[in-house]
This record gives sequence, structure tokens and C-alpha cells, in this order.
Amino acid sequence: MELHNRKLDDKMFENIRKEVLKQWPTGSEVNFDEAIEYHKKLPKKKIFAARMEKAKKSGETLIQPRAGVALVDEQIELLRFLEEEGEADLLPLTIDSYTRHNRYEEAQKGIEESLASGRSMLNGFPAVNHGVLNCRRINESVHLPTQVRHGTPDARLLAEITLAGGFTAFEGGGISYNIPYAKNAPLEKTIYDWQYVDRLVGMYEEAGVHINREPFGPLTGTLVPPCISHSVAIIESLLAAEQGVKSITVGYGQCGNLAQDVAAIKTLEILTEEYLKKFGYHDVVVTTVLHQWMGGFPQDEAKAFGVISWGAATAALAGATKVIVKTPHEAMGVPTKEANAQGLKATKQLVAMLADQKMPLTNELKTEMEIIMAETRSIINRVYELGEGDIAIGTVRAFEAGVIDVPFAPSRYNLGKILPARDNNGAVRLLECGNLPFSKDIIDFHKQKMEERARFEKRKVSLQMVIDDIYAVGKGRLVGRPR
Amino acid sequence: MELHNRKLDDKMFENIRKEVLKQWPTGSEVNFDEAIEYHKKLPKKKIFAARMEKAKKSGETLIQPRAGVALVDEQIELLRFLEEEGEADLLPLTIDSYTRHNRYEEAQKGIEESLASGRSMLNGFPAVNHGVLNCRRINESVHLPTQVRHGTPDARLLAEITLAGGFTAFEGGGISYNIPYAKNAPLEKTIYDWQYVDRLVGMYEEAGVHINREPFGPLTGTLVPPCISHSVAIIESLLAAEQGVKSITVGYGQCGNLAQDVAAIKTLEILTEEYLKKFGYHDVVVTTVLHQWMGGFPQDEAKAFGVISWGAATAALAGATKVIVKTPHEAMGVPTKEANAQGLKATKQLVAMLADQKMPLTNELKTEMEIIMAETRSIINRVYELGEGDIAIGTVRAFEAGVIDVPFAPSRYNLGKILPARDNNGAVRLLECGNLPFSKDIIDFHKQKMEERARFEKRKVSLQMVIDDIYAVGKGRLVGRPR
Amino acid sequence: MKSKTLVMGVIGADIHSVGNKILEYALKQAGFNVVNLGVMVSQEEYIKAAIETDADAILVSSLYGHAEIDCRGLREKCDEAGLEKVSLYIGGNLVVGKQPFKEVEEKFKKMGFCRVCPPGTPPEVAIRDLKKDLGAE
Amino acid sequence: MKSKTLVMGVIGADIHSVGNKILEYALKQAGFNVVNLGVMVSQEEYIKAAIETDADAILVSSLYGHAEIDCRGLREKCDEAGLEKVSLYIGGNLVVGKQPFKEVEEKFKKMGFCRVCPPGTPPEVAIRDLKKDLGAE
Ligand code: B12
Ligand code: B12
Repeated sequence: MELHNRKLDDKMFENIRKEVLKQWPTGSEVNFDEAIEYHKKLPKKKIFAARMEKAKKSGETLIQPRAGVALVDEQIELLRFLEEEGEADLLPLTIDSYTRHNRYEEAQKGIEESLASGRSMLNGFPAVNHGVLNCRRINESVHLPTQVRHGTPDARLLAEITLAGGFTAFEGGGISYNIPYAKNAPLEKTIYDWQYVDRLVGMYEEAGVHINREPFGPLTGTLVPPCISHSVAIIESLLAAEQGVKSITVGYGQCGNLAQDVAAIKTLEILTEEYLKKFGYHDVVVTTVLHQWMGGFPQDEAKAFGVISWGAATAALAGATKVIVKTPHEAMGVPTKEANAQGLKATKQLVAMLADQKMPLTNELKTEMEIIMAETRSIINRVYELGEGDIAIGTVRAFEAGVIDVPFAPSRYNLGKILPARDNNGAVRLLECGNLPFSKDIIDFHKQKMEERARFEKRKVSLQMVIDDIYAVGKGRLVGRPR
Repeated sequence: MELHNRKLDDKMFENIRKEVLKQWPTGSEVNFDEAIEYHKKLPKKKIFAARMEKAKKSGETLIQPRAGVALVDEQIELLRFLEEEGEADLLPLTIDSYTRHNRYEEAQKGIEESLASGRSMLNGFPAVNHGVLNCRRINESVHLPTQVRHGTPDARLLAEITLAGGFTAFEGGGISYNIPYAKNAPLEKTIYDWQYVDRLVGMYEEAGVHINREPFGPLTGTLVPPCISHSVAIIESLLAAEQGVKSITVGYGQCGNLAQDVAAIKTLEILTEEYLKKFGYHDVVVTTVLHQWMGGFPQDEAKAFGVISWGAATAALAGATKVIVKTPHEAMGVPTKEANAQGLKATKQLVAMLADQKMPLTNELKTEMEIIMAETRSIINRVYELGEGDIAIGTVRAFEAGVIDVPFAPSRYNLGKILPARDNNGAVRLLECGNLPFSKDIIDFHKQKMEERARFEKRKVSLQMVIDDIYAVGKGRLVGRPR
Repeated sequence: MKSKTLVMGVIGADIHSVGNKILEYALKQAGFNVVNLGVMVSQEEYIKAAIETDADAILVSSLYGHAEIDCRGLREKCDEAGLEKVSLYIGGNLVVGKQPFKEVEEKFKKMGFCRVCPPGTPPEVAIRDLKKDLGAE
Repeated sequence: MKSKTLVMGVIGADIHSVGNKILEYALKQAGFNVVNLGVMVSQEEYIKAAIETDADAILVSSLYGHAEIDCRGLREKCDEAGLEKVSLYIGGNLVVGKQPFKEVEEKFKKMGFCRVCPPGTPPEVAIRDLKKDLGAE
């Protein structure tokens, strides 16, 4: 294997495919041509890419939950509840953590213990173990477009099975499903494995079947500055487009400061489209997703509703194409279906109530947009340089060098040198810029913002601010002020 | 009785007082001098005016519930729960509807039936029937400043009893507790009766005891355009200041469009201060309150949380001094203490999370502020003219003439000619300006806004829009679009 | 067939006027002959209006929670006044607090109301029921 | 008195690294000798590290809900490896879903953990308990 940002050739793909489908017995259920036929018979309203494109055109903000349990019938019951009672616009198939790490034996144990104990012992749906036909059964039991959501560094078999299973959207990417979701997975390997997934999607597209792809925006979900998640989203979009992906949803995890969040969603769309065009991908439809606050939640359910609602309001005011919804159980555990529906309904109320209001382009918003664009461009351009024109190679080198650096990530392929913290208005800035390839102006901007906060709080800029900020939302604040 | 905006003279006041205190046996418990002594011993943190002034200075947004039940011990339990579990900053004593209409016999029946049935049969606390000592018992059982909240056209006895009872704030006014709360009460009479209440507060002030007064901002709670509620708030502030009131909180019921709501809170403070100064009242402290959406709520509790949270966010972004909180039970009935605490906690989470963000002064905001100020000034100035320099007389004539006109009000002293409806962005405009003394520019502005919506909805501007808007929030929208 | 006459109003010390105005509008649109007494209506006022207009039904609204106390004896007083044939409807937020509607319905049916409508009942439903019950149009 | 040694890490296929980093920082600040194995730690890795560093306690974190499956047999394996004296702590979001904590606590105590900490337990509490249990400082 040698990594390049180049369309995988058919023969190589078929060779890998043989291996992949052997990783677990259900792999033998996959038959690409038959799957294409299956997809072509799906009603249009179940096609994720089509629904997203329609929403983008009409300016809607769609709502989507996360949801996965160990067993098939329970998964069906859960999804039907979320579409009926929860008024979801889009559905998920959230995969369990063993499957995410290709530990199918452990997933099997989880299935069996769930059967025995009568409650789900897995934190998601083990789709590989259940296989193609069970996926189709789920798909046929619901009425909405459904996306596979996970966190799998090597998702090749999962993609083969769930796409053959009739799902029309697949989340993840070689960076965004590695750095926050793995400890020892080399980036070369995960990017390469995700080229396979994207190529598979490309093959579906070439056969006339639309599959939506979504890089995972929030990364570690914890004080990730927009320029970092934007850079990853743009790179994964470029990598996907090269393999033939035509429908991409780029994402961002809400940070909590309205101006910064609106600026982030707007620039995410602008920059992704800009870079796709620049590199010659002209027929990719780009849509956006805002994830409601992804960090630590308050344990109190009423307070959690407050956080959820602010995420909903932000998504609507920013004009995101969809919003991923949290639940009042977030701080405690995987939600019941009722709690999940509650999160959806609070969100639905707000996106609908605010549908006719958009945030006007203020100076504050313009400034935020400019800073995010300048930061992101300097990162992407440096990645490109490091890769000597190859964005895949550049990405591996960029992570080594800390040119891209994800805060608090578990991966040892991430430098972990930058330190984010909130400024005095709650926007996420950098207390330590690490090796990010920023101009002096940008570095000074961050420094000045942090000093402004320090003066206000009458304490020194320090790691304690970062820690206070990590706990803050859970304790009912945005900025972690000294007590 | 002849109405003028002039401080009631002491002798007349004492004559009326004798009559008032005879209206119900508990009146005999009132002893003004002893009450002053009692108030002077209250700890500072229980003084409403002081807490509001502190919040104004530090830029906090305080949170306050509504809460009232039939019996004393239950009222104490309720308030303690709201301060501890609900994290309220300010407490209410919400009065029942019989007391509001001086029907103390029926209130007594309600107390007895509540004792018998073991649940509150009244929608509030009948303070007059319970008397001064029971009020003090409540007051002494809580730790926060507590306000009497009601809706009483003739609140003289209620004020005597509850102020002697040690409460430090009293809501209402001769207009705001008549027009939305009564059918047959002449304005001359209610304004006159409220001069008594304000004079009583003035006497407390002269004796060195601070009592906060709050005109009821939201009026009918249903699509009330800011200029109408602002005019009433300003007039009641002027009337109160004349009687010696020194701490006034002016209020506004959230309409749902962020720019309009922020503009409303900002202009409310600016205009009230401006008119108070203009008329020579220089030592009145003006603070503001935003009421979370006061119209019909969604029945679903999760959706109600969405509405509540949006009100909380609006209050914080507008910088209101306090916010009055709704509950997830709103559409169904008087909330349990648990539901009440939930509304508070969702609100607390958001006002604290957004404490460090303010809405920047955008062009959109500036335009909204200018239109509200122009409209309100034209109303107040016309009221002044109609009263030939006397704002009390002017008010009576203004209501007769429809120069002030409250939508959907039950009072026959309200013309009921204006029709409010939402524009295409959800701001409340006038579909029918009635007899409001507006310039052609302002009338055209409203017309144009309504036509813009009509074009978008492909239907004519009509009463159906108003009806659709009244139901909209309950059905999960802000603008009542045709189905 | 002649159009049916309805007397409507909000009972007791209740001033919730918004729903009252909208309900009147919808009932008139639907072809009923409507006598709206507005808010703060006493039992006597309903009865007087029903006699004067030879009404087919009385529609009582109560939003503020005191309906139990306010409506006691209304059916009996109607009967005494010779209004045995007049149907009594009630709707709104009838009791204090969020209570299971089944129990509320029973309570008011026992008090002589023929239809008890839960919080937020839309006019369409009220109109459908009235047409059915009164055999109108 | 010599400072106590703690082995810590997030068990199984769990990658929640934020709390792990913060807990390490807080424990070090509090004077403990901390060996942090990071995320995705297997039972064998904990045991190996505890033997090598002569640890006083092993702090297992599990956020993602699979702790029941991941921790099965850990106490027994420790004992077999001669770590009978090492205390086992566990904290995080231990089961799938929001369940009454009393039940969760019992379940894990039966599995041989001496302290079971509910979701969101702040480092201060962990430190207080550790000092008490280990008789440190
Ligand atoms: C951020 C986050 C993520 C990030 C993690 C990034 C990263 N690499 O760290 C991302 C988005 C990648 C993620 C992924 C997933 N997550 Co997650 N995540 C969270 C979230 C929102 C916050 C966690 C956090 O960082 N908190 C802040 C830190 C400071 O607190 P902490 O982790 O609780 O740790 C503190 C204490 O618990 C204590 N502590 C911890 N361990 C120990 C041990 C001892 C002995 C003691 C004394 C104390 C102690 O000290 C720590 C420091 O103060 C929580 C929900 C929440 N809490 O609000 C869900 C949550 C933990 N995640 C959950 C799940 C299910 C997942 C996923 C499976 C995806 C999914 N289905 O949605 C994947 C798992 C992937 C995997 N293989 O592990 C669930 C677990 C459910 C359950 N137990 O029933 C939670 C609870 C959300 C939910 N309600 O569904 N997640
Ligand atoms: C707006 C409002 C007010 C305004 C009213 C202005 C006015 N003059 O109209 C103000 C702010 C002044 C107000 C005051 C009070 N209110 Co109020 N108010 C509301 C609110 C938010 C909306 C009501 C409304 O206009 N809805 C829109 C209209 C279109 O719907 P509707 O009124 O439900 O009517 C429709 C249907 O119910 C149906 N219908 C009605 N009657 C009938 C009859 C029949 C036969 C049929 C078939 C159908 C039918 O048709 C109508 C048209 O569609 C409700 C809660 C809610 N629903 O969200 C509380 C609510 C009704 N109020 C309540 C209370 C308690 C009060 C106060 C006592 C103050 C307090 N403690 O907070 C005072 C009462 C004063 C008094 N003496 O009556 C409570 C009643 C509690 C209970 N029953 O347990 C409620 C439910 C709020 C709550 N959860 O606490 N209120």
C-alpha cells in the first residue's frame, strides 16, 4: 500500500474487496449488482442525498437523532418511534463500539447478552454481525432516509454490508473517524481504508445510485476550534470527491458562541465548495450539518433541554441543512427512545419557529468569518505544500508536524500541542497555537483574546482556564470563570 | 373622585384607606408604622429593588417563576422548592383569580374546598383571606426577594396586606391590570385605585423602605406590538413616579423575532428613562423584564422546553434585568412545583451560558429600535395632548379614541380596532393600524411588511393570517403559514 | 333547516378573551347563530341569554382553572328555568393543574355537561361535534 | 510517607480521552504517582502496569457503556497475578443507558470494585476517596 490522493483502480479495489468480505461471515451476503437493483427500487423520499439537496434549496433545517441498540426488532421499534413520535426528518443507524473496532466476536457476545438480559448491552447496532438482510429489514420498516453513523477507523466491511443493506448515507472519514476514535491506527492506513469506502460509494454513484457521505465534523467534541474541524472536513471532501462521491455533508460541532457558530457554518460551506472547485470537482453537492453541543452535558434534564434548544436555535439561525440532536439523557447514558424523541421535539419546535429568521451579516459575524477563513486556508495550503501537491500525503505529514492538531484526541498520531480555551465572549480561541501554520497576525489575535479574558477574570492565562472550560457547560456556564 | 396625575393628598389617602381596610376582616391586621419597622429589619438580600439594581449594574439576567396555591403551608413548600431545586433568583406570590376580582367569599370557598379535597382548587394564593401574619410567615420561610404578582383591577387592599406582610415588590398598574384583566372596570376608576397603591408605595419609600413596582408588560400576551406595551409601561411609570415610587421594572412579552425582541427591551429602558427625566422624575431606577412567550403554548412538554429556552436566550441576548419563566405544563394547567422548577432550570442554564454574549447593534436591530421609538413617541405625545398636559386624563381619552389599543382585550373600555399579525420574518406588525396616531410613513411600513408576507404565502392579507398566527406557536411555528 | 343558536361565554372571574373571540368567529363562519357574552359571565347571564334567544346549546369556556367551582349547579338552574332541552358544552383548561383528562371529563359529565373538551380543542372539532349533536345543516 | 502509585486508563474499546487527561492532571496535582495507560486499555495491560510499578490501586474508567462486558473477571485475574492488595476503582458512565445508580454500584461491587463512581464524579471527590482509602499523605 502506498498512499496517494488518486482514484483506486478497479483491479486493486476488487482484490481488497475479496479480503474485506471475508472478515466476517456476513460479508458473503454482499452482491454489488443486486444491491444496485435494490437501491434503484427505493422510493425517492428515502434517498438521503435527494432530501438534503431539497432542504438546501428550500432553506430548511432538517433534524436527525442518533440511535442504535443491539437487536434488529428493537432497532426497528426505536427508529419508528423516532420518526412518528419524534418527528425526525432523517434517521440514523448508530453502530456499537465493538463493531467500530472490528471486534465482531465481542459484538456477538453483546448481542447474546442482550438477548439474555432483555436490555441492550451494546451502545449501538452491530450491523456487520446482523448482516445485509437484517439491514434491509430495518430499512424497509421505516419511511425516512437513513444514514449509518459510527466512528470506525476501518469501515470497509461495515460500508459494504450497510450499503448493500439499502442505507443511502454513510458517515465518517479517514481522519475524522481515526483521530478522535482510535489510539493506534496509523493515518496512512485509515485514509487508505476510507478511500476504499469512498470508492465504493463512487461505484454506486457510477451505477446511478446516490449515496450521501458525511465527514464527522465535531472530532473530539470538546473545544475544537472551527479552523481545525473545517480543515479536516475539506480534506475529507477532497479525498471523497476524488473517489467519485457526489453528495457531501460537511459538519461542525456547536461551540456555543452564536457569532462564531454561525460564521463556522457559513464558512464551512463556502470553503468546501471553493476547494472542491479549485481542485476540479465541479459536480459535488455540498450541504452542512451542525451538531448540537458535543462536549460534557449537564446531568439535569431541564438544563440539558436548555443546551439542546440553544443548539437548535443556532442551527436555524445559521441556516445549517441539518442538525444532529442531543437528548436530555446525554450526560447519563444512551437515551431511551422517549428521551431521544424529546430532544427531537424541542429541536423541531425551534428550527420551525426560527425558520423565517436568519442571522444578519454583522461586523462581528464578518470578522469571525474572516478569521476562520484565513486560519483554514493557511492550514489547507500548508497541507498541500507538505504533500508536494498530494493532499493525502500532505495530511499524514501535517498531523506528524502538528499543522493539523485535534485537541484532547486519543490518537498517538496526533501531536496534541494546541490548547483551546474560550475568550471573554465564549468563542473558542487558542491559548496555545502549537505548530499551526498561522501568521503572526492570527497568533496575536488569539493571544489578545485570551489576555482580554484573563484581565476580566483577574487571573493569568493558564491551563486552568482550559480545564474550567471543559467542565463549564456541564455546570451551567459557557466560559469557565474562576469560582 | 376626579382623576388627575397628581400626588394624592395625605388626608384623602387616609379617608380612602379606612374604607379599604374594612373590605375584608384581615384589613384590620394592617398597621403601617409597625410594617415599616418590620421592613427595616429585613436582610438586604430580601429587598427586591436592591437585587434588581445590583443586577442592572452587573449586567446579570435574573430568573423568576410564577407560583401560587390556595394554602399557606403549601405556598411555603412551593417557594422553597423553587429557590432550592429551581435555582430561582427572585420569587413570586401569584394571587388567585377570585382575589383579583375582590371576590373574597369565593376565595374563601376555594380555600375550604382545597382543605377538603387535599389539592389546590385555586389558581393562586388568596393573600387577602390569609392576611398579614400569614404573608409574613411565608416571607420568613424563604431566602429571596419576593414579589406579589396578580392581575387585580382594584388592588388596594391586596397591596395594604401584602406590603404590611413584608413583601418588597408589587406588580400591576391601572391600565395593565385593567384592560387585559377586566371587562367592565372603567379606566378612570382603576387608574385612580392604582394611584392609591403607588402612593402607598411612595409612603413606604418616604419612610425609608424600598418597594419595587412593575407595570404588567405583556398585556393580553398575544401578538401585542411593542409600541402598545411600551406606551402602557411608560404611562404607568409616570403615574407611579408622581406618587413617589422609586424603583420601577418595565416589562415586555417576548414576540419571538430576535431582532424585534432585543430592540423592544433596549428601547423600553431608553424611552422609560427618557420620559421620566423629561417629566422631572430624576431619582427613579428603571430596570427591565422580559416575559417568555405569553401566548398559547405547545402541549408537548419537550416542545414547550424549546419555547421556554428561546425566551431565556432572548432575555440574555437582550440584556433584560430579569426574565419571567414559563413551564412545560403551560398549555395544560397550573404547573406542579417540579414542572415549575424545570422551566427555571432550563432558563438558568441558558441565561448563564449566554451571559457573556450580547446581540451586537446591527442595522436590522437599529431599524427595529427606530420604528419602535417613533411609534411609541407618537402615541405618548398624543396621549399627552389629549390630556391637555395630564397623562392620566389623556390615557382615559386615548383608550376611548383608540390611540392606545390592546389587541384581543376583554375590556369594553378598549376599542379593539387594531389587528396585529406577523411579517415574513415573524416580527409582530399591524395588519390594521386602527386609530393609532401613526405617521403615513409608519402606516406604510406596516402595510409593506404585511404585503411582503402575503406575496410569499400567495394569499391576500386578511384576518385569517391573524388567526393562523395566534395558533402558530402552539403548533410549532412562529409565522402561521397556510397549510 | 333553520340555523342553530348558540350562547357562548367564559364563566366566572375568568378573563381569557382570545380563545373566546376566535371561537365566536369560527362558529359564525360555520353558519351558527352565535350570541357571545364575552368573558366573566355568570350562570344567570347564560340562562337569561338562552331563554331570550331560544338557544339550542350553551357553550361554556373556562380557562383559568376554577370551572369546578364556577359551574356547580348550572345544569340544575337551567332545568329550573325551563331549559331542559338546551345542551351544555364545556371546554378549556377546566381544572387547576395538569390532570388526566378522563377524570376531568367524568367529573363534568356528572355535572350535566354533554360534551367536555380538553385543553386546546380546535374549533373544527367543536363544530363537527355541534353539527352532529344538534343535527344542524 | 511515600506517595501512592495509581495505574489508570479507559478500558475496552472505549476512546473517551478527555476525562482521562483531566483526571490524570488532577491526580498528579494532588501528589499521586500516576501511570496513565490512556484509552483502549485491556485487562492485561492494567495488570502488567500494576505489577511493574508496584501500584496501590487501579483506576478503571469506562464511559461508553460496555463496562459490564469489559470488566468481567478483572478482579480474579488481578488476584491470580498476585495483586490481591491492589484496590480496584471504577468510574464513568458504566452501563448502557440511564439506570438507577444504586443498582449499578451493587453490580460492580459484586465484581470486586471497592469504589464505584457515578457519571461526572469530579476529580476532587476521587482524590478525597483515594486519600482516605489508601491512607495517603
Ligand atoms: C465528548 C464525548 C464523545 C467524544 C469523545 C472524544 C474523545 N476522544 O474523548 C466523541 C464524539 C468522539 C464520542 C464518541 C462516542 N461516544 Co461519547 N460522549 C462524549 C460526552 C458528550 C462527554 C464526555 C466528556 O468528555 N466529558 C468531560 C469529561 C471531563 O468528563 P468524563 O469523561 O465524564 O470524566 C470525568 C468523570 O467521569 C470522572 N471519571 C472518569 N473515569 C473515572 C474513573 C474513576 C475511578 C473515578 C473516580 C472518576 C472517573 O473523572 C473525569 C474527569 O472529571 C459524553 C456525555 C456527557 N458526559 O455529557 C458522551 C458519552 C460518554 N458517549 C457515549 C457514546 C455511546 C459514544 C459513542 C459510542 C457514540 C454514540 N453512540 O453516540 C462513541 C464511542 C466511541 C468509543 N469507541 O468509545 C455515551 C455513553 C453511553 C452510556 N454509557 O450509556 C455518552 C454518555 C453519551 C450518551 N448519553 O449517549 N463521545
Ligand atoms: C394568554 C394567556 C393569558 C393572558 C390572557 C389575556 C386575555 N385577556 O385573553 C393573561 C396573561 C392576561 C392571562 C392571565 C391569567 N392566566 Co392565562 N393563559 C394564557 C395562555 C398562555 C394562552 C391562552 C390563549 O389565549 N390561547 C389561545 C386560544 C386561541 O386558545 P384557548 O384559550 O385555549 O381557546 C381555544 C380552545 O380551548 C377552545 N375552547 C375554549 N373554550 C371552549 C369551549 C367549548 C365548549 C369548546 C368546544 C371549545 C373551547 O376553543 C378556543 C379557540 O380555539 C394559557 C396557556 C396556554 N394555553 O398556552 C394560560 C392559562 C389559561 N392561564 C392560566 C392562569 C392561571 C392565568 C392567571 C390566573 C394568571 C396566573 N396565575 O398565571 C390569569 C387569570 C386571570 C383571570 N382572571 O382569568 C392557566 C390556567 C391554569 C389551569 N387551568 O390550571 C393557563 C393554562 C396557564 C398555566 N398553565 O398556568 N393568561
